[in-house]
Amino acid sequence: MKELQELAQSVEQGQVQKVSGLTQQLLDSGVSPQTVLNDGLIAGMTVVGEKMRSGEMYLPEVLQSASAMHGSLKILKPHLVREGAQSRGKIMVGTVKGDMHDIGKNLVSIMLQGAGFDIVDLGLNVPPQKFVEAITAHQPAILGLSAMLTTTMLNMKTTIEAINAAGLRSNVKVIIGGAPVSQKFADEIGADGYARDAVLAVDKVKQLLGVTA
Amino acid sequence: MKELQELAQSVEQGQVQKVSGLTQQLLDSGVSPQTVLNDGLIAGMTVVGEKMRSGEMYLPEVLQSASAMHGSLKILKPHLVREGAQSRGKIMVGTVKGDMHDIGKNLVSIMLQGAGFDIVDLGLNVPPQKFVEAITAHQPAILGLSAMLTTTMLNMKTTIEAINAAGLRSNVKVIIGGAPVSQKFADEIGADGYARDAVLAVDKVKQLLGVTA
Amino acid sequence: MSVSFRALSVPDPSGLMFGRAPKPVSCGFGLELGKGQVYPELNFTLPTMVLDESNWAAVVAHYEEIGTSIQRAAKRLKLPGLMVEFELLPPMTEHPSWGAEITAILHRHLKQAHKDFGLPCALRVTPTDIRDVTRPPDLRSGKPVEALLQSFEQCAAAGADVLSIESVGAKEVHDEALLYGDLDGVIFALGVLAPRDMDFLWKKIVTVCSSHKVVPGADSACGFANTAMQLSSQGMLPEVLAAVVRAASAVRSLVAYECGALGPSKDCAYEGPILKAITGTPIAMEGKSASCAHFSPVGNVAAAMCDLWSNESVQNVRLLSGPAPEAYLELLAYDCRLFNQALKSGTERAYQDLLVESDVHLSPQAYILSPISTGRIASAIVKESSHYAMTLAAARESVLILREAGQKKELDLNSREIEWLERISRDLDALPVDEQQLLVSMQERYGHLFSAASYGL
Amino acid sequence: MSVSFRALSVPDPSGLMFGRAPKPVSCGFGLELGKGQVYPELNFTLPTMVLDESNWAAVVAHYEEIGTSIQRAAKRLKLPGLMVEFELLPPMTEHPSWGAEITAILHRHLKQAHKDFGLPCALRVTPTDIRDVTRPPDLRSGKPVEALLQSFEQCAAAGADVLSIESVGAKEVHDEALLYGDLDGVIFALGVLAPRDMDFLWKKIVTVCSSHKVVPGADSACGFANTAMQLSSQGMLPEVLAAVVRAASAVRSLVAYECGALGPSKDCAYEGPILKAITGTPIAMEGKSASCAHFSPVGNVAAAMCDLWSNESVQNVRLLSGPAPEAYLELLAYDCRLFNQALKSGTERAYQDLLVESDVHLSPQAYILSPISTGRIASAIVKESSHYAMTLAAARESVLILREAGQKKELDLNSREIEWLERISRDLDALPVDEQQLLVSMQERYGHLFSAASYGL
Ligand code: B12
Ligand code: B12
Ligand code: SF4
Ligand code: SF4
Ligand SMILES: [Zn+2]
Ligand SMILES: [Zn+2]
Ligand SMILES: [Zn+2]
Repeated sequence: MKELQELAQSVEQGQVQKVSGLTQQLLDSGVSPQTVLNDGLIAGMTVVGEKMRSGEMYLPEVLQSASAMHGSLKILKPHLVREGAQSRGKIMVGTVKGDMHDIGKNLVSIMLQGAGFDIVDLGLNVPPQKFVEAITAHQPAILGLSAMLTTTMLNMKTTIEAINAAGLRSNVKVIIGGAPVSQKFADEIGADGYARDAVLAVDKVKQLLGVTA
Repeated sequence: MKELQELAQSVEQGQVQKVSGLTQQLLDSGVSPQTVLNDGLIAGMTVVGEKMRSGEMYLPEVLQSASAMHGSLKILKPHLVREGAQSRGKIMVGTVKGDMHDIGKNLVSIMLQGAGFDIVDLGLNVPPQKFVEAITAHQPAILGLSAMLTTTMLNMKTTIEAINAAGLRSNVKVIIGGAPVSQKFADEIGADGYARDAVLAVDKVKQLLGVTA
Repeated sequence: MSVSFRALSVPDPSGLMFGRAPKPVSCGFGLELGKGQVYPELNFTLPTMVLDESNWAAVVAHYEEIGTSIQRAAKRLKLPGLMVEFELLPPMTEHPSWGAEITAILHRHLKQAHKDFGLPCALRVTPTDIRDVTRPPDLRSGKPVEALLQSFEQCAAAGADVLSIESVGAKEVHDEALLYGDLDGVIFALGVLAPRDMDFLWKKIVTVCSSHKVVPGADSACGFANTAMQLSSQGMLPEVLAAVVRAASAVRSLVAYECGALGPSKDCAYEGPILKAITGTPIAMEGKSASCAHFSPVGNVAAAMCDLWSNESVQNVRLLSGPAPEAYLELLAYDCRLFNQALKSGTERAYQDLLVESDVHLSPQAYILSPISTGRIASAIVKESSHYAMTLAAARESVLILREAGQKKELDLNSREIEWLERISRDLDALPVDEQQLLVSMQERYGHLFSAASYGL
Repeated sequence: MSVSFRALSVPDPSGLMFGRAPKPVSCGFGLELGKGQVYPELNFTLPTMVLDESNWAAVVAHYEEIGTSIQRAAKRLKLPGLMVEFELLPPMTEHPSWGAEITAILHRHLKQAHKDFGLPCALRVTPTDIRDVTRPPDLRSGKPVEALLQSFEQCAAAGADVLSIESVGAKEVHDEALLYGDLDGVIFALGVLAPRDMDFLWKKIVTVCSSHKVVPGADSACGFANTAMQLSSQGMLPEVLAAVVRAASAVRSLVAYECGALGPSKDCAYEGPILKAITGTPIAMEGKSASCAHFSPVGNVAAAMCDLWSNESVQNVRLLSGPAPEAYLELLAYDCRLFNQALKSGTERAYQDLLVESDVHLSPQAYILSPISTGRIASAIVKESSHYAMTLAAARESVLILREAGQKKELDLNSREIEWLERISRDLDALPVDEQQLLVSMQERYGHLFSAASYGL
């Protein structure tokens, strides 16, 4: 559909006004909110993700696209709720205890939101117990842990152990990231996945949740 | 005793003829072979070890001293055996499977001999089973394993496991060395000690056997 | 503001040379910086491990091993001089006695080397700025601030010869502004907020230094400009933005000197050459030598004016040759031999040209680090008198430099970079002359991120 | 002996320059060596891990990761060209298909980089000389010999662009002789035994190369001269001995060229400059860039005449910046920019002087690597016509060079080094003119270590 393509393109170009306008227009013309979301917004953000990976788009441009998407989501949300549309999944993220690096984690959040996931961000310097409590409260499908220091990366292990001890490990998949960690480390501490960067993080989340597009 | 000091000094200077001559002279004058060994030869080689550590003696000079010592030992041995003198201990050394580096291991042997220990050298590229058989045959107090490759150092672990499996682990202490290994690695694989170089290897062996001088 | 810099200490860029600084620094065991020689500054950190009380013996063992290998390598390499930097990890600052304990260990090793073979050497100690554990950070009061000041005190007492920090005031705003490519926010953070925090913090550091007869080194805009450099090297930000942020960040780092810092600057402060041009003090730099710690487009040019040459940081892991810190010390030592041979044989200008020319045409971030660019940016800064105006001037000058370079085809900028350069230029031009005016709009946009009280506002 | 070198290809030492070789080599995807540019040669190996069938997937994953990071870094660094060396580990040679599989992986990554952004590049593959698993080694027959030749075949078929080896014939004697500081044994190993094995082995390698249109690279005297260098850097051997061994070892390495090798020489073959002077072919060298693999006293001077600049080897471990091979590629890339900028701006002589002068006065091993020393040793070699006489001449010339350097105070030799130099000189002078005469006495002393049949004796 031409209008949906235009919407996707406007998301890609980060045109906040135009995206909101088109969203309203599409809803008014009877297109389902789910279709607007999938074939307009998420389609646009998928291209954004690819362009970021290939180096054709810089972060401020990506964030501009994300803003445009958010504007549209504000309009869509009530309709989606009304129709009982399902979220693609809830992801919780946080930087582990002792670690004050959050730029990487923030990027991961943004890209996941762009891909249509709901995000709960616990911030940085998050102790294991706080992760445990938040899992109970928010029931995320996936928990993403970030660490940038060789001396805090082991707190990822501690966090997973705390989740285990609380009997919650089977409720939530855990993925990890950050400069010093690796797939090997993920295997060692019993995480379910690792991703090198924010774009690959989206792929990994989709893979774990069995989302295909 | 002046002659013993002279013997020690001649060992240090690597004077093969003189050392043999002095040995004979001392024995003839009624000095016990044990005393000649300890206060002459080993005393001399201890200085050699220190000078090697401090960089005052080069290896060819050390080997020259070792030759001098060997000449003397040839004379002393029958006397020592006759008196039932005890060896300071038997040490077995070898480079692990897959590894063809033996210079380091050879140096360790030489310095240990200089310190008065008996050496059984299994050579290089030694499979775990061969170590096990040789332990049974020779009953060494200590086994020294050498490895220089990051891909063969794990054969030290395999070797220790084989010794364990053969029920011999409590009979022999295991020390390890070689460029890629470390105290940490020694701890990980359950070795009893590690030494950075040949001089420290002697210290480590003495420490493990409770030899004080 | 105690001292204010109204003229360049090195007015002619041709006077900007590695190994020479108009205001040399003496420190530690007879180490003289800026007096005609370049020395290695060795950095290191812990490998992957738990850093807490339960594991403290293992932590100590690492620093002992590092100390031993420094002694060994310094002798083998016949080093003419050495700076060692101990950068604390956060828990070592939270527990000031921990940092002091490691300081004492490293001090002991250097003392031994000086005694055994006369090595001129010194120890730089850099506590972690832990004041941002809460969001918005409370930069002027509370436990972290107290611990940080205690850490300076105790490390000074334990044997530090130079104290430094990489302070983070205003980073909470800058991070966000950077990601959005918002120049208003970037300049506000660097020119309005950060200098206020620098002034607060550095007066305290200089006081500690005076009472312990320790050299107040300097600060690094790492959390600002290196973050931008990293993001650009990952393709997330345009290189021209990272270059402009670098230039603009020099002003907040300069505030340390206004408060009494004497240098040497921090290795990761690539704004160092600008600081050298203005203050005349020796600088530490790092480039290809720091590829163990981060990749950069300024591997050679970064060396052009250095007085210390550093590897930034490497874990104490074992390489095939030996401990990684020892391997990096060897690398630094050979690089320093080249600087010093050039100085000795009078070919330093030719060698500097090689270092500069080999990089500057390949990257805007490298281009603005040349002696000429450095001189221009430094001049633009000293012409102004408020930190805000200085910051804006530095940013604008760097835009001009890059634009001219593009026009002269000295720099190959692709169309996206050119677009961004013009966008940055427009944004900078639109900024108000009056910083109060900016404050109002920024409080609206970023007010939730920072506490005005932290900046005495 | 097929070709014999009776005159120098570069007669005047001032013609010995990095980046330029009279007989350039083209290989792989358009990589041209010796034609006016120096390129990085990246080396890497596995971290601590089991290397066998059960763990093969993990082995492959490492080389895939390395290949990916090479592509990424080559692009980021705008490399003008790249050589990658894959040095097999012993089990990969014992199982020739294993080495071939990794060769194919690396070949694929280079092909991709060439396709995506036009990187001129090539892959050097170096099987392990596994012929010495038995003692005394059987160098001419048996399973290891067959596996080794198979390894060359299969790697050539799988995408190697250059084949090399670090062969070990005569090492079984040389190791022992070296430890005892026995010059008779050293010269016998290097001048009598080793050339015979080189001749045997390299004729076979050149045949494999011809049939696969692969460049026959060269051999390295690593097992001889680098062992001596390591031992001397640990304080176990005098430096002058290591220097003399280096000079003498050039002859056995030259035999590869007599058999048809075309270069580039091996990075760890510090005898490379002598080979370049004689044969005119491009050489690979390593110095400070290889401090990850071994420490050396020749960190800068080693670069003076190189055409490829290498890091020797680093485990694929993660540093703070990224994978260690990527960090080292960055380092090499910046060093190469300096060479190339110097060549471009016509200041290569001045830069070479810095590289040479900064090292040569501090170590005999560095001193004999200067262009002038190189020229003298190379001249001494080509004046003789038997390998034995050539080896002896090289050793004697290096003694003369060092003695003169000491007398001119260009080199600060301590008394122990001077004593050793004179001892070496006397021992060399006492060697017979006739190699048969030496053979008899050596068979007596070292006969138990080597098999005469392995050398066709
Ligand atoms: C910016 C930065 C800072 C800033 C942080 C700002 C902030 N708000 O985050 C400041 C200045 C505050 C800082 C402070 C410190 N830092 Co810092 N910092 C960096 C730097 C330069 C860049 C990090 C960054 O933002 N990169 C950009 C983002 C986009 O990349 P990223 O974080 O890797 O994230 C990507 C992926 O990793 C992945 N990812 C990240 N998280 C997650 C999570 C999941 C679930 C998944 C799937 C993926 C994923 O996706 C992201 C996007 O693609 C790095 C250098 C480096 N080489 O990484 C050092 C670095 C991490 N810091 C280092 C150090 C030492 C420190 C300090 C201790 C310095 C000191 N002594 O004061 C303090 C520690 C503070 C603390 N308690 O944590 C060292 C760590 C060394 C070590 N021992 O481990 C580094 C490596 C620098 C170095 N080379 O030495 N730092
Ligand atoms: C000489 C040498 C060789 C010689 C070996 C000659 C011989 N007979 O030993 C030759 C040329 C044959 C050789 C071959 C190879 N080598 Co090699 N070799 C070296 C070198 C340069 C020096 C080793 C040496 O003799 N050092 C001198 C001695 C005195 O020191 P040491 O061995 O460390 O021993 C001391 C201590 O470690 C300790 N110690 C040693 N053993 C023990 C045991 C005990 C019980 C104790 C307590 C202490 C102890 O005390 C010793 C005396 O102080 C090293 C470089 C390096 N940095 O070490 C590479 C090195 C070990 N080799 C290496 C490689 C890659 C190889 C080859 C695979 C090359 C190839 N592709 O063909 C082959 C492998 C052959 C095989 N299957 O093992 C790499 C290993 C890399 C890796 N992945 O692990 C190294 C590190 C070189 C490098 N920088 O890349 N090598
Ligand atoms: S330069 Fe590197 S270590 Fe220093 S603070 Fe910045 S990121 Fe951290
Ligand atoms: S240079 Fe290094 S890697 Fe090459 S064979 Fe010699 S020791 Fe081994
Ligand atoms: Zn920094
Ligand atoms: Zn630093
Ligand atoms: Zn090599």
